[in-house]
Amino acid sequence: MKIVVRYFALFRDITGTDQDTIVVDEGAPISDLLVRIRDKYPDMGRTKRDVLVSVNRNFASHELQLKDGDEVAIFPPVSGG
Amino acid sequence: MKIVVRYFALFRDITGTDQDTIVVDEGAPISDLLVRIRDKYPDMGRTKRDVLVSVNRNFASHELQLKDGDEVAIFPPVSGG
Amino acid sequence: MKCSVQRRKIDIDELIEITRNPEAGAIVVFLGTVRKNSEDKEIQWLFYEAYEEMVVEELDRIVKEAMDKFHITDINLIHRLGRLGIKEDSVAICVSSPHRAEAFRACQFVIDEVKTRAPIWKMDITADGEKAWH
Amino acid sequence: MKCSVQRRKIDIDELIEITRNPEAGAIVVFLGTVRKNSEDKEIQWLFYEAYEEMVVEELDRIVKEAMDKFHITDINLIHRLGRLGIKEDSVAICVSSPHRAEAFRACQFVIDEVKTRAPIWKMDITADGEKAWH
Repeated sequence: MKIVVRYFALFRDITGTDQDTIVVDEGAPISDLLVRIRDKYPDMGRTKRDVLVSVNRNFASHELQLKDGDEVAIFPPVSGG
Repeated sequence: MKIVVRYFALFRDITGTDQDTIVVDEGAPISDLLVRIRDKYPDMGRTKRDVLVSVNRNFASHELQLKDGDEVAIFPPVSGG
Repeated sequence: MKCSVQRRKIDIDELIEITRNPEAGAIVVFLGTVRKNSEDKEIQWLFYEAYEEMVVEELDRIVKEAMDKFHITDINLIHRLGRLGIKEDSVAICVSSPHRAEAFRACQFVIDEVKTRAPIWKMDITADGEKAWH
Repeated sequence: MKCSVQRRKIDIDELIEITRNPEAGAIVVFLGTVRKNSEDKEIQWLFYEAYEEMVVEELDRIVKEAMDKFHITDINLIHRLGRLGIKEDSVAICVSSPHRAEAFRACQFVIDEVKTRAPIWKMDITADGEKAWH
């Protein structure tokens, strides 16, 4: 299944894109998606920043299983305020 | 010695004046002044409100001894803010 | 660091502008506002009176204590006097600080002290025209 | 109860006016302001970016939690995005409440949650032109 992934802030700079499509197995956990992303962008494997993930605009744990059509975003710890 | 006393808020309403002159002995404590005020204005003796006193624009305890020329004010607990 | 009392409405923007500081990451503002109800009575308006010669000196002492006690860059305070309608600001306290926790603490300290120490009294006038000093 | 993000400067007076309430005796405002120095570097300006589709939803969740948790009448919040200079407001949170202690607590709760949960990132640009995401 194809997951559209958005990247923000430092992770957009590291990947060089604000959005791409990653293929994972049906029902795969987010941790699988993160492995694919690190394969595609080796610098994402080297960053020391925590990787936060949102699914459908809610923070999601790395164990959450993905569904077709999920809106996924990958970003470093927030620094607003 | 003559002490000029100012009254505020409820105590101005009770005494019916915002300022008058009370005679006390040289070096008398504030408590003496309060006795004279209650003699002059019996309703001041009946009020259940605490009586706060300032001398020269600082809160003063009832034991403080008065000096000639002191600026004295008598008022109920504050309610600003 | 400035404390004052005034009869005209408080200009919050102006108060914030004078408190703003390039060393500050946080500004906390407290506004006291006139409530429609007080102890089950419906308020029509409030009247604030002060011992004007003393009040600014006492407010200055409070603000100085806060500056000594907390790590903050500035505090400015205005208290209104005279007649105030519902929702109007009776007092405005503005604190700037490098870090927010200290700004909150200092602002709360100042309003708590103002409520117990500033020689200001409030008379409320109810919808029935009844007057009472507080 | 309204949360938003915007690129233009925050109008604090307007935010306070919509938060004012006849049942409230206290309003507490928090402003985050851009500091000249951060970790020993001199800042020239900051750039705020957000996950715009998510950020307002998350801010709404934070504010709703505060409304459930504290006895308050209203909260309104604006976060700025884009380029900000020294002393400018990055975020403004305005809380009204019958009593002041709850207004302070709720306002501090909201800014603490915003700092850990709102999907917003800050890049600082130092006087030397160096850029760094935070």
